[in-house]
This record gives sequence, C-alpha cells and structure tokens, in this order.
Amino acid sequence: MDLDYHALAPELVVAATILVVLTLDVVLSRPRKYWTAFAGVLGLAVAAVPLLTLAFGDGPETRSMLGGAYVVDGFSLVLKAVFIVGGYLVLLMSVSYIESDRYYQGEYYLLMLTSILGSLVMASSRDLITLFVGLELVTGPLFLLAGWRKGSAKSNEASLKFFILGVLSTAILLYGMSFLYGLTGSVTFEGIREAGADLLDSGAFRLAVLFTLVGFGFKVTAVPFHFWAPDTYEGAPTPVTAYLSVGSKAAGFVGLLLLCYKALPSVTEIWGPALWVLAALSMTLGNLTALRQDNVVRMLAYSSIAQGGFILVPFAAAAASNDAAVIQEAASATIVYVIIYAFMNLGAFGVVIAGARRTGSTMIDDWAGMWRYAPRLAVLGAMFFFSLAGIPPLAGWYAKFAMFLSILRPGNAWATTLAVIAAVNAVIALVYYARIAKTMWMDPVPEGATHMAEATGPLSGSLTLALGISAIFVVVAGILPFEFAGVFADLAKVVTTGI
Amino acid sequence: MVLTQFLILGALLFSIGVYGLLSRRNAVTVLLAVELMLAAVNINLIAFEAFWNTAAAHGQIFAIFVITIAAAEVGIGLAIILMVFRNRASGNIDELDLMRW
Amino acid sequence: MTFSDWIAEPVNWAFLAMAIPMVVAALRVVTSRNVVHAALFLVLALAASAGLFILLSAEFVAWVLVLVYIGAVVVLFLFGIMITRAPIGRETNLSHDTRWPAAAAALGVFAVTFWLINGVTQQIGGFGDPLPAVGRATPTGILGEGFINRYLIPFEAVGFVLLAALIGGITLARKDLTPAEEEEGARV
Amino acid sequence: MVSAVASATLILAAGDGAAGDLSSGGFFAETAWIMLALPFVAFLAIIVVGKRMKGLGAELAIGAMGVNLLWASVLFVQNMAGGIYREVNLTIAEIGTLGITDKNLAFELGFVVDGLSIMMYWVVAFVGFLVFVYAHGYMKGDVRVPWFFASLSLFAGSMLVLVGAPNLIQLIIGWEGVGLASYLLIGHYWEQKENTDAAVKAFMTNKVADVGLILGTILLAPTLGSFRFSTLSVAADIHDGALEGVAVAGALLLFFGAMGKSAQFPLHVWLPDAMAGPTPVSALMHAATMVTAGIYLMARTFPLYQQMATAARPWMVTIAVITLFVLGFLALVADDLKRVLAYSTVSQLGYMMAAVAVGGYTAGLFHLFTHAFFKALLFLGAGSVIHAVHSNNMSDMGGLRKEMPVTFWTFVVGSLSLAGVIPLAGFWSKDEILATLGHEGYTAFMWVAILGAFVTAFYMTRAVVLTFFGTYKGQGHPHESPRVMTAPLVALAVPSVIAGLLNIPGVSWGPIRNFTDWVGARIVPMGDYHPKAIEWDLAAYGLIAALVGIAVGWRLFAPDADTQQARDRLQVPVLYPLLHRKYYLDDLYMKGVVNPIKGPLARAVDWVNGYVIDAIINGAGAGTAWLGGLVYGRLDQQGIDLLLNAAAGGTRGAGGKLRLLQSGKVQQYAGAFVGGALLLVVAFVLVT
Amino acid sequence: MAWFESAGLSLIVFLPAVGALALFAIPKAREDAQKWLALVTTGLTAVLAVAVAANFRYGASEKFQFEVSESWIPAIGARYHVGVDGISLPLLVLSAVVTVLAVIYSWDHWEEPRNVRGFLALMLLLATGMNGTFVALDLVLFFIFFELVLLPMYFMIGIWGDSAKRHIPVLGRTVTMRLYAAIKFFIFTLFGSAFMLLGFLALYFRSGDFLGHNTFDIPTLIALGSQNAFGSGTFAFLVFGAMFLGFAVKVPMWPFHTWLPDAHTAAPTVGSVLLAAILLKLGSYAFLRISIPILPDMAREWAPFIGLLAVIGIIYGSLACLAQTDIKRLIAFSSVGHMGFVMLGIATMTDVGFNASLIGMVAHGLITGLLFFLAGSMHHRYHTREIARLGGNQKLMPWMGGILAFTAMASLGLPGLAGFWGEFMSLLGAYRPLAGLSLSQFQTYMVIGAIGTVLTAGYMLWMLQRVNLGEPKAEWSDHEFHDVEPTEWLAWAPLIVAIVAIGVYPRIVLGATTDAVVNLARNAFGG
Repeated sequence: MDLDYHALAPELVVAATILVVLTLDVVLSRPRKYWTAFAGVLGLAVAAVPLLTLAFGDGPETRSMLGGAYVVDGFSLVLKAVFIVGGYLVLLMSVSYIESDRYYQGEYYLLMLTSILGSLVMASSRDLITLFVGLELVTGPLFLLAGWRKGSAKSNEASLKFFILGVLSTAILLYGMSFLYGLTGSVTFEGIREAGADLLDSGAFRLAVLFTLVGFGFKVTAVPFHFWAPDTYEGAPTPVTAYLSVGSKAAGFVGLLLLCYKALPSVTEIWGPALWVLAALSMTLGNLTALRQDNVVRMLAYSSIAQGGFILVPFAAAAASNDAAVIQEAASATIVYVIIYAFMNLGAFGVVIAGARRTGSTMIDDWAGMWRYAPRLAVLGAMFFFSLAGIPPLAGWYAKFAMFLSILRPGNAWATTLAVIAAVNAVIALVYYARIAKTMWMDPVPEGATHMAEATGPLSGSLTLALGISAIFVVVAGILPFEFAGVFADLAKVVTTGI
Repeated sequence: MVLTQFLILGALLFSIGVYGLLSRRNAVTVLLAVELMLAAVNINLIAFEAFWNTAAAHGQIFAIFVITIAAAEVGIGLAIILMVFRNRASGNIDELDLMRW
Repeated sequence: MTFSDWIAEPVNWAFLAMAIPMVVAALRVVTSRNVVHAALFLVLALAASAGLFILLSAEFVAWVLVLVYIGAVVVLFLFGIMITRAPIGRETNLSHDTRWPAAAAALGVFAVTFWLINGVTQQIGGFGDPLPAVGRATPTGILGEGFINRYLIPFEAVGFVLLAALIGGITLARKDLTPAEEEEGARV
Repeated sequence: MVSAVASATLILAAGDGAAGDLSSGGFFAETAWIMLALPFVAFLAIIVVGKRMKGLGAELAIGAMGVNLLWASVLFVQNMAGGIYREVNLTIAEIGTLGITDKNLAFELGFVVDGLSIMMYWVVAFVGFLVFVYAHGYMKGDVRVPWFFASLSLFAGSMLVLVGAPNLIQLIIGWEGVGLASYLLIGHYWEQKENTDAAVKAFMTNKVADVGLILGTILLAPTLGSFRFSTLSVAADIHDGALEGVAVAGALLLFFGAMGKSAQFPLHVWLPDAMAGPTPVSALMHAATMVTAGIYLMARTFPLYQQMATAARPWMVTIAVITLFVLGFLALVADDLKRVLAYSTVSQLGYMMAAVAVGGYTAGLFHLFTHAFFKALLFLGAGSVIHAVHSNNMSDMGGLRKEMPVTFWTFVVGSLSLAGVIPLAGFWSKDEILATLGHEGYTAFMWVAILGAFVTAFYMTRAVVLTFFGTYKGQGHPHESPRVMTAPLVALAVPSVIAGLLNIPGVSWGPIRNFTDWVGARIVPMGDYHPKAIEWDLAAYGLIAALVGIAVGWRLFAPDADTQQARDRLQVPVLYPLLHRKYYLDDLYMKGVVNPIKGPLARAVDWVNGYVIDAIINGAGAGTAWLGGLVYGRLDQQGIDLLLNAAAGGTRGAGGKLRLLQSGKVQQYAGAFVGGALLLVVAFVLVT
Repeated sequence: MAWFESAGLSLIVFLPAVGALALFAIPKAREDAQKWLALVTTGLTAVLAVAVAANFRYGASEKFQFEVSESWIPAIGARYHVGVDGISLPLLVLSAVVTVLAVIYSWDHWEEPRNVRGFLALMLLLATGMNGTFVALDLVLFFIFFELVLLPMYFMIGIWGDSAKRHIPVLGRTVTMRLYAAIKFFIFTLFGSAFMLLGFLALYFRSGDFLGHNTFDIPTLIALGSQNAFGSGTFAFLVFGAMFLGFAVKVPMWPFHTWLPDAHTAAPTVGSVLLAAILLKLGSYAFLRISIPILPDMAREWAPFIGLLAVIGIIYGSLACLAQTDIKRLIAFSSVGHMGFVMLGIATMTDVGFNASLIGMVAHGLITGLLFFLAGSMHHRYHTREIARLGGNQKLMPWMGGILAFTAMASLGLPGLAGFWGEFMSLLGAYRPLAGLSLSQFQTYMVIGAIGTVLTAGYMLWMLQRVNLGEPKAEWSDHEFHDVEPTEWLAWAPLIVAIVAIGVYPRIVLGATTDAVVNLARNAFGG
C-alpha cells in the first residue's frame, strides 16, 4: 500500500469529522446538538488546510497512489477546494435552518459531510470503480437529505422522486460502464483511453459512452434528464437544495470532466455532439421554463438547469477541435464556471433562505419591496442574481466569458452556432433574474409583510457569514478574476496542464 | 459459450427492468425493477471479466461493489418509502403530484 | 459459430437452463400483480444469475450475490412490503396505464442494445470467440487483494455509504418521538 | 482644379488684405470686427441689466447702433474715395481632409471689408439706427421692451455677421441668426397664437430654403477646398470647365437658399404673415435689411453666377420675374396696410433678384440700396399711422393727411419713390434694372417688369388714398406721432429722394465717384453689366407705367375713398378670390405638406413605432414568455403525458386521457430519462 | 507630474466607484453629508478630467496618452490598458462634467421613494462605467465598463422612474412604465452586447494568426486593422455584424431604438440626462474606437447600410416627435434623429464624417442633457408632461422658458450653437464619402438628412409653441410657480456656456479630434 497521507489528508479529516459528529450526536443532549454543526464546520475548515499545504507546500505536483487509482494533482485540488468551500458555506447556511425546526441535526451534518467526502473521492478517482463509488457516496446521503423535512409531503415527494430517478440513472450509468469496461478490458481511465481510440467505430462503445454520459447528465440536470430537479429542489430543505445545485452538480461535472478528458479524449466524436445537444437543450429549455416560475426556489432550479447547460458548452468546444490547447482551455473553462457558479448560486440560495425566513414564503411575489425592510438582503440578492445573469462586474461575467472564449476558439460552424445559442440564452436568462430584482426593489411591499419581517429579527451569524463570503467572492472575482487572493492563479495553470 | 449470449441476456434483463421501472405503480415494485437492471449490469461485468480473463479480476470486484451499493440503495429506498408511507398511508408513487405545476 | 454448433455444447444447455427461468422470473417480477410474488420472483432471477456467475467461474461473486441479495436484500424488501402494508393478496392495479409506452421503451432499449451487441461481436476480432475463462475459477485472494490495495479507497467509501444509508435510513424511517418522549428515552 | 484654386487662394491669404488696386483700408477697416461684435454686447447687456435701465435697454441698443453707424460711415466715405479690400480669417476649427484635399478643411470666422460689405454695413447701421430710435418711441409701454431691443440687437449683430462674412460658414451663422431674430420678433406678442404661427411659419419656410444654402455650401466647399468667398471668386475667375456641373448645382442651391430669405416665389409666403411683428421690426428686417440677405448672397457669390454658373440664370430670372409681377397683385386686395407694403417688398425683391440673376450686379444692389430707404420709410410711416389709429386695417383709416401731416408727406415721398417717379431714388434704380434686363436679352421679362411698375404704382396709390384721403373711419382721435418717431421718417425721406443721383449712368460725382465704383470694390472684377448712359426710351416706358398706375389708382379710389365701394372695386370674379387666397399657396403648403406631415404621417410613424417595430420586440418578448409557458406547461410538465398518451394509442378516449394526466409523475420523468438516453444513442450511434 | 500621467485616468474611472462605496459609510439619515461626498467625488473626477484635457498633447492627439497597461487577467491575456486620444478625450471630459452637474441638480430634486444614498451611489457607479468605457483600450475591459452601466441604470429607472401606466400594443397589457422601460433597456442592451462579445472573442482568436498570440489589446488590433489583417471575408462580416448589433442597440440606431423612448421617458430626470448625454455615446464611440479601425474593409462594405439606417433614423425620429404628446418622449425621439446624424457621419467613413459624429455626440450630450434637465424641472413644477396641458410657460417662468427656447434652438441645429456642426459636417461628409462608396447613394442620404433638419426644426418649434408660448392654461391660474432655482442654475449654466462656446469655437472639440480622425481614416482606408 503506497498511501500518501499528506495527499489523503483532506479526505481523512472529513472522514474523521464524520466520526466525530457521529459520536457527538450520540453523546450530546438535545439542546447541545448544535455542537455537531460546529464540529462539521470546523472539520471542513481544517480539511482546507492540507489543501493549501498541498497546493503551495512543495508546489502542485502530481501525487499518485494505489497504483494510479487515486491521484492528487492540480485538477483535483482545485475541485476539492470547491467542494470543501462550497460544503462549508452550505453547512453555515444549514445551521439556523436545521436548528429552527425539529430536524435531526447530528444525522444531518453526518450525511452532508459524507456527501462532501464522496465528492472529494470523485475528484481524485482515476478509474471507473472509484468514480462510481464516489458518486454513490455523494448521492446516497442526498436521497435521504432531500426528504429531511419528514413531516412535509413535498419533502417526501422530493426525496422519492430523486431517489427513483437517481437509481435509474445509476443503473444506466452502470450499464454503460459495464460496456466501457467490457469493450476496453480496463477500468482505469488510462486503460480506457488507450483502448478506446480503436473502438471509435464500434456502436457498442458509443452506447457505453453515451449511457455513461447520461448517468452524469442526471447529476448535472441536463435536459432531458432534469425532470427530478425542480420538484426535488422545491421540496427538499433549502440548504440541501443549495448543496444539490452546487456540490452535487459540481460532482457530476467532475465525473464528466474525468470521463471526457481523462478517459475518452480520443473519442471526442462520440461525446462531443451529444453534449452539444444536451448543452443547447439545457440552456434553452431551462431558461424558457424558468421564465414562468413564481416560486423562487423552483426558478433557481430551472436556472440551475440552464447554468448546467452553459457549463456543458465547453465540452462541445473541446470536441470540436483536436488542438490540445483548445481542449485544455475548454476544461479550464468548465472548472472556472463551476467555481464561480458555486459561489454565486450558493449566495443566491443563502438569500433565498434568509428571504424565506424574513417573509415566510418562497413565492417571488411575496418578496415585493424587500429592500424597504431588508435592504442588505435585497442588495445581496440583486448581486447574486445578476451575477448569475452574467452582468459585469460581478463574477458571473467571467464564467460566461470563459465559456464563450472556449466555444469560439475552435471556430467551426457547429461550435459557433452553439455560441450564438448561448448568447441568446444569456439574454433570456436576464429576464427572470431581473424579475426577482425587480420584485425586491421596485414593487410595493404587500400588506402585512413588514410586520412579519420585524417579527423574525435579524439574520443568524452563520448565514451572514456564508452570504458575506459569497458576496466578497462574487465582487472580487468579478473585478479581478483569477487574481482573487492570488491563490488560484497557479492552480489554474495546473488545471490547464494537468489534463 | 460465447460472450454474446451473456450480453444479450443482460440486455434482455435490463430492458425488462426498464419496463418494470416505467410501468409499475408501487414504489417497492419499482425498486425491484431497478434490481433487475443492476443484475443485468452484473451479468455484463462478469461476462466481460470472463472474456478478458485477466488476473486482476476488475470485473468481479466491480460487480461486488455494485452489489454492495445496490444493497445500500435498497436500504435508502425502503427508508424513503417507509417515510412516505407514514405520511400518506400509500405506497403508490403516482399519487405524488403535489408539485405538478 | 452457428446455432447448431452452439447448442451442441453442453455448457450452453446449462446456460439455457438458468437463463430461461431467469428471464421468465424477471418478466414476472415486473408483471406480477402481487408484490410479494414479485419479490420472490426476483429471488429466483437473482439465484439464476448467481448460477450463471458460477458458470462463468466467478464463484465468489455468485456467493456474495446469494448472501447479500437473497439473504439480506430480499428480506429487506419483504419487510418493506409488510411494513408499508402493501396488499399481500392479489392486486389489480400494480401497473398503470403507461405499460404500453413503457413496453415500447423497453423494447426500444433492447432492440438497440441487441443490435449493437451483435455488431460488436461481429466487427471486432475476439469478441465472438468462446469465452476463455470458463472452467478456471478466480482465486478469491485476488479479489481480497484488490479490495485492500488498489480499491482501498472505494472499499472504505462503500463503508461510508453503508453508514450513511444506515443512519439516514433509520432517521427517516423511524417514527418521530415528541420531545417529551425523547427526554424519557434519554433518561432510560 | 483644387490645386489651382488653392494656390490662388494662397496668394490671397498671404496678403490677407488688399488685392489688385484696392487699398487695405485703415484702422476702421482693420477693426471692423468691433461693428460685428457691438450689437451682441448690447444684446447680452440688455438681457442682464436692461430691465433696470431708464430706457429699458433701448439706449444700449441705440448706442451700439450709433457707434456702428459712425464706423460704417467712415468706411463708406473711405470706400467712396477709393476701393477698400480687407479680409481677415480666424480659424475656429480644422475638420479633416475628406480624403480629397492635402490639408484640412477649416471653419473660419472673420470679416471682409470691401465695396459690397461696406454698403451693407452702412445700410444696416443707418436704417437700423433710425428704426431703433423710432422704436424707442413706438414701443413705449410695451410689455417687454428690453427683450424687444435685445432681440433687435441680436438681429443687427447677426445681420452684420452675415454681411461681413468672408466665408460661407460665417454667412450661414449670420443667416440663421437673423432668422432666429426674425422668429423672435415676429412672435414678439407670443400670447396670441396667430403671431406665433406666423413666427413658426417664417422660421420653417426659411429653414426649407436653408437646406439649399447648406447643401450649396457643401457642394462648393470640398470642390474648392475652402469655404471662403475669395477662393470661390478666384476659382470662378479661373473658370475650370470641368467644374461647371458642380458650380451650376451649387449655384442653384445657394439661390434656393436666397429664395427663402428674400421671399421669392413660391417661398414668399412667410413674409406677409411676418407683419404680425411690431412695425419697426417690419421696417428694419422685413423690408430694408434681412430680406435683402438673399440678394446680398447672390451678390457676394456673383462671380460664380457670372463666370461659371450662367446656365442657372434662366431659372433664377424666371423665379424673380414671377415674384416681381405675380406677387405684386396681392398688394391690391390687402386691407392690412402693412401687408400691402409686405407684398410690395416681395415684388421689389423680385426686381432686385431679377437684376442680379441676369448679371446686373450694380443694378440689383442699387435697388437694394434705395429700396432700403423708401421701404423703411413706408413701414415706419405705416407704423406711425397704426400707432395713431390702433389698427392695421385701411378700412379703419382714411383722411389722416390733416391729422398727421409729417407722416402723410413722408409717406407720399416714399410711395412715389417706390412707384418710380422721376427723379426720386426708386426711379433710377428701377430704371437700371429694366435696362439690364433689356441689355442681357430678357426683353419679354423687361416688359413684364415694366408692367410690374404699373402695378406697383397702382397699389401704392390705392394705399395712400385709402389711408390718408377721405374721412376717418376708425376709433378715437388720431394725432401725429411724437418727434422721436417723425424724425426718422424725415431722415429716411431725404435719401429716398436723392439717393438715385448716386448712380445716374455715366455720371461720376468727382471724388466720391459713382455707386458702381463703391460696390465694385471686390477681390476680383465683377464683370457685370451696368449702363453707361441713360436709355431715355426705356426710362420713359417705366415712368409712363408708373404714372398710369398712379392715375388709374387715383381715378378708381380717390372719388369715393370713404365708401365700401372703393374698397370693393377690385372684387372682380375669379381674380379676386385667387388673390384673396394668395394663389392658394398657403392652402397648398398647409393642407398639402405641413398637415399631412404633422398629422397622418407623424401618426403613422408613431403607429409603426408602437405597433410594428416595438411590436416585433414586444412580440419577441411575449413570444419568448409564451414559449416559456409552453415549454414549462406542455413539455416540461405535461409533454411526457402527451407523448405517452400518443404512444398509448389514444384508445381509451377522454376519460383515459384524464386518468393518464393524473398518474405516474415519476415514471413520466423516468420515461423521459430513458427516452432521452435512447434518442441520444439512436442519434449518435445508429445515425452517424 | 509623472503620477498624474500614470494614475490620472485610473483615478477618473475609479474615484466615483470608491465614492459610491464610501457613501455607505455615512449613516442613512445624514443626507447632506452624502450629497457633499458625491459632489466632492464627482467634482474631483471632473477636475481630473479637465486636468487631463489641459495636459493633453494636442499636437499628438492621434496617439494614446496617459496610457497605462497592467496585467489583469493573465489567463486570457486581457490587460488593464487605458489611455485617451483625441477621439475619446472630449467624451471623457463630457462624461465627467455632466456627472457633476447631475449631482448638483440632484441636490434638491429627489424622486420618491426618497433614498439619497442609494441614488447617489448608483450615479457614481454609473460614472465609473461611463468614464471607464471611454478610456478602455482592451476589449475585455471595454466590455466590462460597457456593461457596468447597465445595472445602475436599470435600478435608477426601475426604482425612481415614472410609475405611470401605459398600454402596450400587441403585448395587450398595461404596464408600469418604469418597470417596463427598465427591463426593456436592460434586455435590449444585453442582447446587443452578447453578440458584441462574440465579435470581440472572434477578433481575439483571429489576432493570433497574425501575432502568434491572441490579444484583446485595442491598439494592437487597430495596428492589425490598418494592415487590413482581418480582410473582408465571411469572418470579418460576421464579426462586424456582431459588434454592430451591440453598438447599434446602444446608439440606438433605427430599428433598434425602441427601448430609448421608453427608457428616457420613464427614467428619473438625472437618469434621462445621463442616459442621453453619455450612455448613448458609448455605442457610437465604439464604432470609431473598435469597429472601423479594426475592420476597415468591412466597415466600408457596411457603410451604405449604416448610412441607410442612419437617415431612416433621422426622418423617422423627427416624424415620431411630431406625434408625441409627452414632452419627455418627444425629446427622447429627438435623440433618435440626432444620433442618426452622428451615425450618418460615421457611415461616410471620412475624417470629416468622424469629426461630425464626435462633435455631434458632444453637442447632443450637452443639448439633450439640458433638455432633459428642463423637462424634469418642468415636470417637477407642473406634475405633468402632457404638452397639451402646458402652454404659456414663458409667462409663468420666463427664465425657464428662455432656457428651453435656447436649448430647443440649439437642438434644431441653429448655426452658432453646438448642434449645428455635427449636422453640417455629417452632410458634408455624405457629399464626399470615402472613395469607393456610391456617391449617388450617399448624396441621396445627404439630401434626406438635410430634409431631416427641416423636420427637426418643425417639431422643436411646434413644441416650443405649444409649451412655451401662448397664454397659460386656466388650470395653473392659482398655482405658484418659482422660476429657475439656484441649484438648477448651477447645473445648467455650464451646459449653456458650453453650447455657445462650442457653437462659436468648435475647435474646443475638433482641436482634439481632427488629427486623430484624420489619422484614423488614413490608417483604415489609406491615402
């Protein structure tokens, strides 16, 4: 066993945190259960430390262990950072939400941390088995968390729908993977890459690739594999939804990235057009559908479908060219988008959580005139929503910019067409994002809303912290993309060279 | 014995699972259908393993992971079904239409 | 290889002996009007597949399947069925009206995969040949080594999956206690 | 060509002053810009402090004009003695090369002091000064005296900028400046809608004409590489045949501009309406100075017409003759005294234009010169009457010769001068125009012009008779105007009588020479025709026409000047309605052009904006929203139902459909999932 | 003053943004302090802008000065590259100065719901976007600033705009103007700029073919453009078209203009002023800064089309004005016509035409800005913008009426005031467009444009007649009207002075621009 404990440290810390939370949950009496939250948050913070030491300690080198089955390199470090920071923010948002009701706190954090652990595993996986198990580790707890509001019929439904479609997607994914393995004789990405090049013309291989993609398409809510998302997002506890739309979705993209760039770079002809179609469909249908939503969570669900489409665009770009530089740029565009999307979408959900507490509703119309009684929240809301819409100088612009950059680079007609579709969609998206801003800023306060707002009092500290972190990121990264805190600059290079 | 026969058997099983998944009303039976699909995956994996016949036995290991995960999922699924049942006194999934629009 | 060649091999008789009941059982799983019967047909199908595994020299997997599935999972199913009080007698409405489209979809899936599988065995050399591994059992040690060496991380991860499923499942499935009851439970 | 002109201009620019045998003038020529600037100073000063002054700012305006008059007089005398030429240009911007010239085209401001401009300076200053003085009395007690004098000063300044312009750009600035002042002063009593209507009409008519001026400038300037008149003159002198096309087009466009300001048919319609302004305004702007700007422009660009754009002449002279003849008739039916004078002005401007158009540079300018005196005199006289009777209408006047002797006698002098009775100024100038027309071969037009002289005399007689003879028909007791108003009348009567003597053909008055010599002091020789001796036969025809006109007028109106019959005597069928409706031109413009644009066309565009262009946009927006609803409602949430329903064969009928809609949500999602995967595989495996 | 050379422009750009942040350090109730802070910030910015103009080397106005180029987004090679040349200098100064005036005007003009701090902060943010656009020399930077103006303006219109209802044909709905206008403005502009961005990126990629590395640097791309590197094929066509969409919407050119009347009408006074005075210029400026020098051959091919849309805009805008019943909407439509002249100048592809567009932009900024100030102040007093209900304004408020008349005259292009030069030079350019363009076509444009000046005069005079002249309506008889107030004087006087000064001495603007545009035309089209 050639274990590199330094490289494994983040996972180990998270795993240890899970056990600590488990223990605390058993030991602590009910009023003290918030310590589990504290432990979880602290654990994630500690897990970030080895990330930094790995990244900057002796340079971002590639650390491979267990015969190449598990690799820690720039690519995985960046993504792990996203998962840990994103998870950290979700936990912060969860605190008051989970505390405020009779939810099972200890178990909640345990499941959440387990899911985060799964995403860490995925980021380092370099074979189908690890990838698959990691994915299940991400998803399994989420099936349960989606139904965490046990008393709510909506939550039950969310959970069941998510679960049934989830296992369906797992089955399809596995069926595809079985062929991937079967036709190449290898479960490692490297082996698949080497053998796959000769299988380009094999229909069964194509089936294998496409079924595997479909499995991940479920995670990233690509149309038409998205149907579970709106119902689940709406029904699940909002912090869980936030995590679903960010962490779990990012995990899906990690799977796609690994699959497309590490395992199947030689057969772009297979997955490129498929992802082109999924990207176009997701952007267009997601946006069009989001136009008609009255519930802010549901709207964010469709928006997240559309954003998923945007994130898929660079894949199509990579497939449209054989140039290594183009492919690298496409990969980094996806990663950049995922990073920025994580922060802004989490911010948006933070606003939703806070706004729902303020108004007692997630219906957009009930948020009318919010800036009069909750100006800071309204400012933050406008910031995150317009960032999602890609309006400079908020960070979202750079995500879209990088996406456009990648899709235009190949310069062929298909790629350019997709760019135009994306451009039109960017405009459509503005409509519903601006609609929320409009409601919060420009509509009169409905009767009685102010009293309710006064009654609920100020935001909890942890939620404020989460919103603050997201907001600072969204602004700073928008003005100085890639220079934020000077941290990611080097890693970004690794991203582009590591694949 | 050739590889094809197992693959076709797997495909048959997988398709039957698909049919069950799409047509069954009861959540538990839907879950049963999924188990059929996973069984198809396992047949594929083992058949391919036999075909490649490598020393490392990746296919079998994969199959064991699949079985384990499937078991965990059944547990999760039944827990969810149970919870739904507590609230609704019904195991039929087609009555889940709160969020129709 | 023609069908007559194929059928001449005794091992294929064994294959058919397991495959045909398996398919029939699978069909019954998805068509049975009784949930319990459906679950029991699943046992049959899985048992048949375990038999096939043995035929393919994957004994360990076969026994895992028997133990885990037939021994645990199906029991779990039966518990689930009973707890949710799904009617144990004959049921008339287990399937709903979507069964024709569902059948169409399933047929579509099968047709496509069948066609592609045929294609691959004809196009690519080796895929159509008799399976080499038959009759040569895989040493279980290799599997064990795989689990604690190359697949250590997923092995551990599966542990966490099970842990999460266990804890989460219990949390979701259990009847909520009132705070008062809980206090009492804590004291006990 | 461009280079030839450029080099010629360069020679000129080197001197930036005298050319040929002309002197560069002295101090007063050098600092002539002060004349141009003074009225603007007065304008600003009146706006700021006018209200608090004793004379409500009139003294500032009068003072400025007084200084100007002195200044202009000095220059006038200097130029009499020997020609002056001085041109000063200050570049206010370089604007680029248009890709055709070596150096940047430049916008310039400056002033030119030569025979033409000195004459104009003096006329503007002289008439202006007298009118200002007159107005000081006339406007006493008006609602906004300071603003009135400020506007007058603005006008005077703009007019001087115009006539002093050494280039087309500055000319345009002055041109539109006087237009603005005209607009402001016509609409001086802007509480009444008819006044503002008249002001807008004046502005708009001129604006239409200005299109010609601006386009003409645009045509000529890039060709020449400069906006300067001196360059234009030199270029015309060089006469490159290749440029004749541009020259003719440019000349016609400039002429179109002049038609507006100088009220040539059919753009004259604004001038009679402009009488809505206070009478001093009519006297100064709408008789003596502003309306002559078009003539001035023709004179300023005269070498162009004389040397290159001769092809444009027939068109121009035709317009001018129509103006002088046809529009004179309108004065016959007007009851408003000022309108009679206004139509007379239009007609006289036609004479000037006809002269300039056929090459009678001196003749046209001389008529401009004399006309300024007697027409200003007539207007001021009319103002004096109006001041007394508080009405513009001759039907409210009559018999005023006894009550208002000074006004009466000066008015008669003016009328006779206008009618062209020897030896008054109008006779000489009109005669020279007739002679020029004849000499240049426009004989038919000459006879029309002579006929026009008859009409002139006829309507002026009518006006004098109806105003001053018979008995008074108005309200109250009219009395002679104060000295401040009668003094300018007398001062104007003098040149109205004697000015003609300055340009008797062939007569040169020693050191002060002849009018021809004064206005001929230009950078290049004008090469125009002016008679060397009096053509007595022609003079006789003109004189006879005038005298017959007076006689007929007297005969028709004098015996029963008091009665309605006299006034109605001209109401002959066909002709009268035609004249009364002003040849229906106003109707044509309003009903044929303005109203359709303001009404249906503007509304149509607004409709297009709202219902077509914006509708497409809104439609796209609504369509997207609708599509969103469709995608969400039908496809995302229901589509699978429909799909499955269709696949199910629809055998179960409506009830079955309803049941389908209510069931199996999750399976529908799953179906879409499987279906999507299947489609992907089919599309990218089987098809490709 | 080396520091000024290097930091001057950045200060002009970012000082307002810093001011916007600093505003939130002041408690909400202390409105005076907030106003003073905003005034000092924008005032300082304007002083700096004027200082830049004072230290500008006019002899070398075709060169970028006060240039700064720093690393910004190394991953894509986008740099923080700013600088001014003769083309951008007048617009930069205009932008900085008008912002101060807007702050001064705001001093005692607040729309409901009153929120001094928020409004000022948006205004300052807007200033950063506007100033930044005019100095950006990197396509990405340009894009950021170009878009940065959207958010503040969206909120300005949406929150403080006109709450009147308006029935929208086709949509079949009655909408609240401010909401409708805000989102319309936003979507239109974003739609255009999405395509503009695609165009930028395409340039970026193609530049690599010539340089070996891809670049967003505008001067570098211009250098490539002057060698006609991008040619006139499909690529250039699409890129030009994409950028055209972005810029034309912003200008706005017919038929992309329909956001403008709604936005201008609905916006609060200061919003309308900034919108008209500065924001519209971003588009036309971008043509001169980006489209034409980088893709000259394509510009030449597009020129007749641009010219056509421009003259349609001139006529269409004027005719639409004649049909308006709302004074602000009338002024808004007049912008369509005036920007038509600006675009006609650009379409001629001559130095004179470019000059025309630049001085036209400055003049339109001053004049229409002032007109919107006036319309706002009148609305403030009459509480209506219905032309039919006004009348006799000259009598009720002589100074206000006088300034309105003055501005209307300037707007209709009276020679001697700023508005004339742009119109005149556009027509002059159209008479002799770039060699190779159809003479007869452009001369037709010239004639139509000239007719447009008549229509312009027509609606302006008609507006004056109905608003300013005549007797006041009976409904105002017992109203107390106060004439122009001190803050209004302070805000307007500089504009009035500038309109006259530029009218009499256009070198104030053209002195900076001429060498630059001559150089631009020469580099782009040779000769």
